Amino acid sequence: MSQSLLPLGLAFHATGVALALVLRRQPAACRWAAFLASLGGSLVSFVLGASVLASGRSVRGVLFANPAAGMSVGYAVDPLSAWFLVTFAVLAAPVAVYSVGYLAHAMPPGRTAFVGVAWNVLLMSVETVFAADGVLAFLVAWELMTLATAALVATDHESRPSRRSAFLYLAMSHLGTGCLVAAFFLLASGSGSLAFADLLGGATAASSPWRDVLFVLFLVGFGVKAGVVPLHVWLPEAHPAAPSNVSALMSGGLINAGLYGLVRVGAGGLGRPDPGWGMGVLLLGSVSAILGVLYALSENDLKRLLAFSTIENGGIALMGFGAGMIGLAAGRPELGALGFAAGLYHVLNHAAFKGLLFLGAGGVVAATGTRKLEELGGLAHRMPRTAGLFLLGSAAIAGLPLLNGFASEWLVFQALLRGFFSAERLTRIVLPLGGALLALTSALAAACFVKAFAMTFLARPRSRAASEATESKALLLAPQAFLAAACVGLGLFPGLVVRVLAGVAASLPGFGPQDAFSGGLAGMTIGIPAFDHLSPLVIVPAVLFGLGLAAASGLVSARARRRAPAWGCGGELSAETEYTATAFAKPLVMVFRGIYRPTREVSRFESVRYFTSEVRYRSQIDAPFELHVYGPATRAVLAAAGQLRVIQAGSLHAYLAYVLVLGVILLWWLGGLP
Amino acid sequence: MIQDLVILCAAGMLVSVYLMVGQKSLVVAIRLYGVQSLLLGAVGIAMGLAEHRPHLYVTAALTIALKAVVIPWFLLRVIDRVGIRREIEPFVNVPASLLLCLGLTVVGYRVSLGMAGGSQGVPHQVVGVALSMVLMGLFLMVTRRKALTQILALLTIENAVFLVALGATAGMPLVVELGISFDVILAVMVLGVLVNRIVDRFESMDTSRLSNLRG
Amino acid sequence: MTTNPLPVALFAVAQATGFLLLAPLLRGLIKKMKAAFQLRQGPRLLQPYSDLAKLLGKEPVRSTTASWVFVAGPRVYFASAIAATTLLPTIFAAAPLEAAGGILLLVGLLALGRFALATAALDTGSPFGGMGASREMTVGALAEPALMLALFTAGLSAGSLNLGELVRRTAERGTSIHPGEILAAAALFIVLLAEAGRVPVDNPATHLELTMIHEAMVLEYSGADLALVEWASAVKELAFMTLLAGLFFPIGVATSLAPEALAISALALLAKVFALALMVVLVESTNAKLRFFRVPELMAVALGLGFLALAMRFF
Amino acid sequence: MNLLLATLAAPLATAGLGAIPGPRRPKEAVFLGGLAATLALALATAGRYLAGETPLAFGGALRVDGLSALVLVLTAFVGVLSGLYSVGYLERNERAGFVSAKRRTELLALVPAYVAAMLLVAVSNNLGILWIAVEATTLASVFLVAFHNRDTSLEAAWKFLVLGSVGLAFALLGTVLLFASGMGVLGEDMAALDWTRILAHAGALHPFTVKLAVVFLLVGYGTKAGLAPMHTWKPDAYREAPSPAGVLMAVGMMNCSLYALLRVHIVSRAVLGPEFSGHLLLGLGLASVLVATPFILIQWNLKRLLAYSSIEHVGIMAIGFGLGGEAATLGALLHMTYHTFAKPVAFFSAGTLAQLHRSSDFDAIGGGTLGRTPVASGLLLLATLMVTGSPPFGLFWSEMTILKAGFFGPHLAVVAVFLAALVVLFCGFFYQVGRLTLGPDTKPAEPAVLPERLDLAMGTTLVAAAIAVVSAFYLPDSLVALIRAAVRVVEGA
Repeated sequence: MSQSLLPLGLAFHATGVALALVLRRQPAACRWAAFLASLGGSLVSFVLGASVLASGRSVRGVLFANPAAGMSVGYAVDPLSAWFLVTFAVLAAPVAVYSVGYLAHAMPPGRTAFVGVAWNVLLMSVETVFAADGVLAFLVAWELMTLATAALVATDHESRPSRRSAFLYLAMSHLGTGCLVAAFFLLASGSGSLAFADLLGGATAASSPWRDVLFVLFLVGFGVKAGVVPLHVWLPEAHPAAPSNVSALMSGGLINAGLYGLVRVGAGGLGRPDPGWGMGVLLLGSVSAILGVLYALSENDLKRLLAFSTIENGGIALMGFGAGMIGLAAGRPELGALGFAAGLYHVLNHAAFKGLLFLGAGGVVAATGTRKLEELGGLAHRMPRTAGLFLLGSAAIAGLPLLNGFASEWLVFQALLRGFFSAERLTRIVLPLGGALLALTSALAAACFVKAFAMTFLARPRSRAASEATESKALLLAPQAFLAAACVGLGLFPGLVVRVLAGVAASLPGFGPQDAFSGGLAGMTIGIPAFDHLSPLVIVPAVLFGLGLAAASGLVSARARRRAPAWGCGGELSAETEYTATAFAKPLVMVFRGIYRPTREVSRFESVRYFTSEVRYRSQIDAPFELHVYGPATRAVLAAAGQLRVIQAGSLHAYLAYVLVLGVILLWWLGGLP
Repeated sequence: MIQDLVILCAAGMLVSVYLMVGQKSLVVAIRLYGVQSLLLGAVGIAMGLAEHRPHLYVTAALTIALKAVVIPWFLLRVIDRVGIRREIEPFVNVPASLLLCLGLTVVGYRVSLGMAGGSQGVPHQVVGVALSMVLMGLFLMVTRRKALTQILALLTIENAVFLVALGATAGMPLVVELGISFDVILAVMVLGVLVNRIVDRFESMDTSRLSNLRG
Repeated sequence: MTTNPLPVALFAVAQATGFLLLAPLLRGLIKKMKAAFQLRQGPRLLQPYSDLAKLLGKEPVRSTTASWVFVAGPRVYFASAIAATTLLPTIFAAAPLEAAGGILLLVGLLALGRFALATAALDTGSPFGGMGASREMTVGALAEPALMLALFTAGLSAGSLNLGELVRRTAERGTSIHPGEILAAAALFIVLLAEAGRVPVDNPATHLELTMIHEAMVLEYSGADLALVEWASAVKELAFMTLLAGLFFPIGVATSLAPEALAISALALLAKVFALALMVVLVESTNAKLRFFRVPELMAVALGLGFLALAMRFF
Repeated sequence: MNLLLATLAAPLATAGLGAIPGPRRPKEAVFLGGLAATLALALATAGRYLAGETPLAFGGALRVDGLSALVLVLTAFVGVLSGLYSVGYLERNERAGFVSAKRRTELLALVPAYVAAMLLVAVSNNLGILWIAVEATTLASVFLVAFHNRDTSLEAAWKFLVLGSVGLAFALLGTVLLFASGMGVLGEDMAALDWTRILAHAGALHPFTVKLAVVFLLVGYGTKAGLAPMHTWKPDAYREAPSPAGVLMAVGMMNCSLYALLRVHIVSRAVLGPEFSGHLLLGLGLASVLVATPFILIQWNLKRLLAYSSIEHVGIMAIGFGLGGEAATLGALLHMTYHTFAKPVAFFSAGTLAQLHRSSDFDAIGGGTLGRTPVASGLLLLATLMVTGSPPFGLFWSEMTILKAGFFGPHLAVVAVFLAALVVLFCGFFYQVGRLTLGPDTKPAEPAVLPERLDLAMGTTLVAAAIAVVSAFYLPDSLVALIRAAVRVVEGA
């Protein structure tokens, strides 16, 4: 029965494609058909993943074959794949429901069918990526995923940013895919087999002379999709450009494809990793986390802010993986398991809260028509439910206790600190430092999301649109509620998640069952004897007790009846006098100006000498990698191409000369003496 | 003794190409091509005598009739019609061209040394001459501007090929040769037609002006 | 530690209440000592209690622009402080709710409080609230890594990140005079100053809004709301001092429930907290408040100390 | 009558009838009927081969083995597509009001003639006949390049003819030298130039002479195939030739020249071992892919873009053959097949855009065509996906097969460069097509732009697209059998 699950799920999506095409003339019907089909597909893949996680036994089969090339596309769902399938389904299912409501008023009816088709193709390919059992199946799905995503990003192709970011995404992805093709075939040239079972079992690469090259190729190939700095440039462009439902899926679901690959190769897939690899991944993770959150903090476009925070969370997961690889390299599989479990847990949590936040943002954008924080504000009055859910999401992503963000970051901390006991001198100092960086990251994330939430929902509306916004429909709110519930549940019962993860970790090559961590309903415990443990349920009563006391204070005090305008130092407070998003981030921007390198210009206008009548202030932070790496590179390539134009300058004589030169060269190369 | 005759004619053809490179008058160039074709015919006859292959006479006759008479006549007519008689400044001036052609001859001969050794080895002079003629013909096409010169150069290359066919292999199968010659004539006709069209259109036979298609 | 829920609950409630009752006293004590340093009479020791009582009695007036977030802020802040206290070992070498988690959970709860208050502060639409929130988050963001490094040093040297376990182990090992841990303690002390809004980071006594951080953030609060905020802040300060004392100077901590042992450790704790309060007073009276953009440098010092501590302890 | 001769006679007869001026409908009927008959006969011939016999004619001068059968079928297939599109193309021109009966006669005569010549290439077992046939294709196509009789068409035709003739002269020299290398063993009769005989006496040929011959043959036929650096005529010719002729050049002619190259390759490996011609092909192929890359990045004309894409693809196939070995050869032949299916879609949709905008220059067409001509633009995007080797379309599979074989083989550096070039090419192609089709409609409802309608040409494009898409998932067993047979021929197994 479980053999037929994956084909069944894909069949659902295929049906979605077909129905979307058939019903393209009736947008409403088309919406429902396409996205209910995708919902069905997600549910099926969830069941598949859950069953594999429960039983611990892999499910395999064949999807389709190209007889001419003698190539076939098969699938094998092992616990790791299952974990990612479940993660993806948890996000994709609610987003599908959301899409039905969202497209209704956010998408021109003519494009509904297109979105429905591309969406289902995308889900199909992503699920295949996680389930692929060999290089070719993987590459096909990987490419389809890229193309479908690019198509969705370019949905609104009349706007230049969408086109540009779609192309940027395509180009970067193909850079990555190129690396992957090279890596896979190089790896396969050793064993001759293209099945992951043979390739990524660890043995093949262990004997390969290209080990380090392979790892770097894989790191680049998967890193592009995972949005690892400095390969992230496409992400903050593409994610906001797409429709919000797609953004949610991209941020919460698609970067997981890259992370999935990194786990496959990092967790023993290429044999026991070198310590250097682990260090490198940890370093990349930290850099991505810090830079991601810093740029998110300085961002005033709600969706771009969320996109940058995606880079941050990918980085946090990578820190976990890096710690795991270091542990594995040190010959301590239990520590490796801890690191990878932490990263995987965070991937799941990120899917939940980032999905929630993007859906909320989508509701806000749909209601106000703007993404600029400076034009929002005051929505807590107009959209209370959205506000509440968004606040919960913000708290979760900021890693605050009782929510899932805290649980997985806690586990990452454990991975970093436990690794400390095992490894040699260098790692003894590097790992806790990683811990400090993680602390900085989550603190900055808290600041960032205070800004994101408050500037969007609190105080006075800063624009007409914001003051006239209306609450989202139930069809949009229900999925957010679901994801919010997931955030709470995953935060309150980490023990259960960790128990599943122990199974996943044990299934990875080079691991096997270990007792680095254990979990139950009560909570999770690290190390023997208990190095540390976390059971949020225990602290809940304390918090409730505190809240109770606070409420009780209301009994003794006079009831709050009066409302008065806030004190404006004698002046009248208005939307103009509010603290702006830019101002909120200013102190941290100043503190980290070494990284931001903001360009600021203050221009004073003096009506009378010594009397400034007006001050204009402009501050701008431009993306360093685009500015200093990719921009010049692109220009150089195009310039070179332009130079080569002379080859084809239209002169027949030149063309003939090529032939003459070639002939002379070849004849000379032939030599004369036999 | 006949071998020497063959080699002599081959050398003569080589000289004719050098003369083509060495001057600019189109009429002279055409005449030189005629002479060259005559020598080629002579090679054919000589080989026919040597190897007792009657069909070589046919080939030779055909060669002389077509290449020494018909084609030159046709080309001269084109010139008269167009009214252009001299090659304007070539891309490489004459002395330099001659030096480069010497180099090309060296290349050709160097390669042809490989032939001599083989058990069924063929006289490498003939191949050497042919290869140098091919390269020099191509060189002419590269450096000369007039469409007509390029046609002549092309025909020179064709002659070089036939020189190998006659002098080194004592003739290809007759059917093939007939087919080939027929194709060559057709090619020349088509080229001529195109030249006429080009001249009508551009009032010039200078192909270096045909450079609007770039990139 | 016991696992039977009832005693645990009682223990927790008792400890939380203890913190709630003693926290204002610490405030009063510090004010009094400061006054003494400045050769002033100063308010009486129990003044904070009366202040709280007065505030609790008053009706809170709220901004017209404020939403439910504004109301929720102080309450969550208060609750998180209460919850934090239950994770600390005080006079007995175990924390009431140490089953919940350790250092990381403690830091998380404090972060939760900060998050709630900063968010709420932005709800009034008053620029001061925004300014305060922004600065609070900035300082908090910079303080957290230093705090972590300091706590890691203690935790890793003891081999557990769980406060109860940690204190027990340090207690049976006896106080270490390892320079690494002294540096860590110093780092933690600086963080304490920042978290408690003390000079040189912040000035609790100022009335010039532009220089405020914490005070600016809560400027719009009044009545019971304000009371909750003030009380929670006091609890937080006391909690930090207890933590500092418990982690690095576990002298006299009772490892058994014997009454005399408890008495001794209670006295010891009081002495330690008093000493810390004295240090705070010394710092406050001998330093001027730093310009806000100099604060990061101070935090960098703390971070450096923490890192150095770790390095010295384990490299 | 001999089936093989019938296969060749059918298009010739069609050409002859096409040359006779006459009323439009019957002419077109004859034209399409003739090409359809050609395809049917070609399929029959291939069927004969699969049935186990080897169709011969003229005492073995014409001979059909696996490779010939494959190329024969593919060429006839393209012939039919091109024929259908030609009729639609003329219809459109009439709608636009610029076409003369003379032009129609010219097209209806030249297309089948061209097809006939290509079929002759595919079945010739004799070096000399091969050369004559290739020359014939050149002469037939020259007038197709000059079809529009614009200044630029004359220029393109002239370059095409001169470069082609030089190439053919080289090929002829190579042929003669190959013949010379076998003096005495091959004999003097017609059959002396048959592959079969040459291969039979491979051991007795003079190696150095063969080397010399192979060099000239590869350069010569490489010119016709458009391998760099002899590719220079391609962009000009493709831009000027009408789309139906363009597709014949881009697919049919390319397959036929590759066929010639392969025959040479086979002889060379029989005499000299696989390295010599293999490395030459590898070098020329890599050069072609690398040359195509920058020009796709900076391209300004839609049809030239396609030309560079076909330079890229011929390079890919050359690399595949050059790498050698079962897998790589299979990949290359598969690539040839799928390219034959995919390229027409690109050419036809591009041709429609060009015809509706009366130019194939990007500036003239302007951006956002998806708004003006949704069907053609959509098909162009689809074709782009296919041509750039995106899954699940066929060329992805063949490219993967070649890459796999390459990474498994000794030429890692070459394959790495090749892969990098493929990535850049993909981006470049998508950039160009993207800026053409996507974006706001820059010239909405401009009178100069003809309205898009579902005419014959568009129908043909749709059919071609359907075939291309289906072929990715399902190839008829007989075709697969042909491909495998061709692999056996090339691998000499």
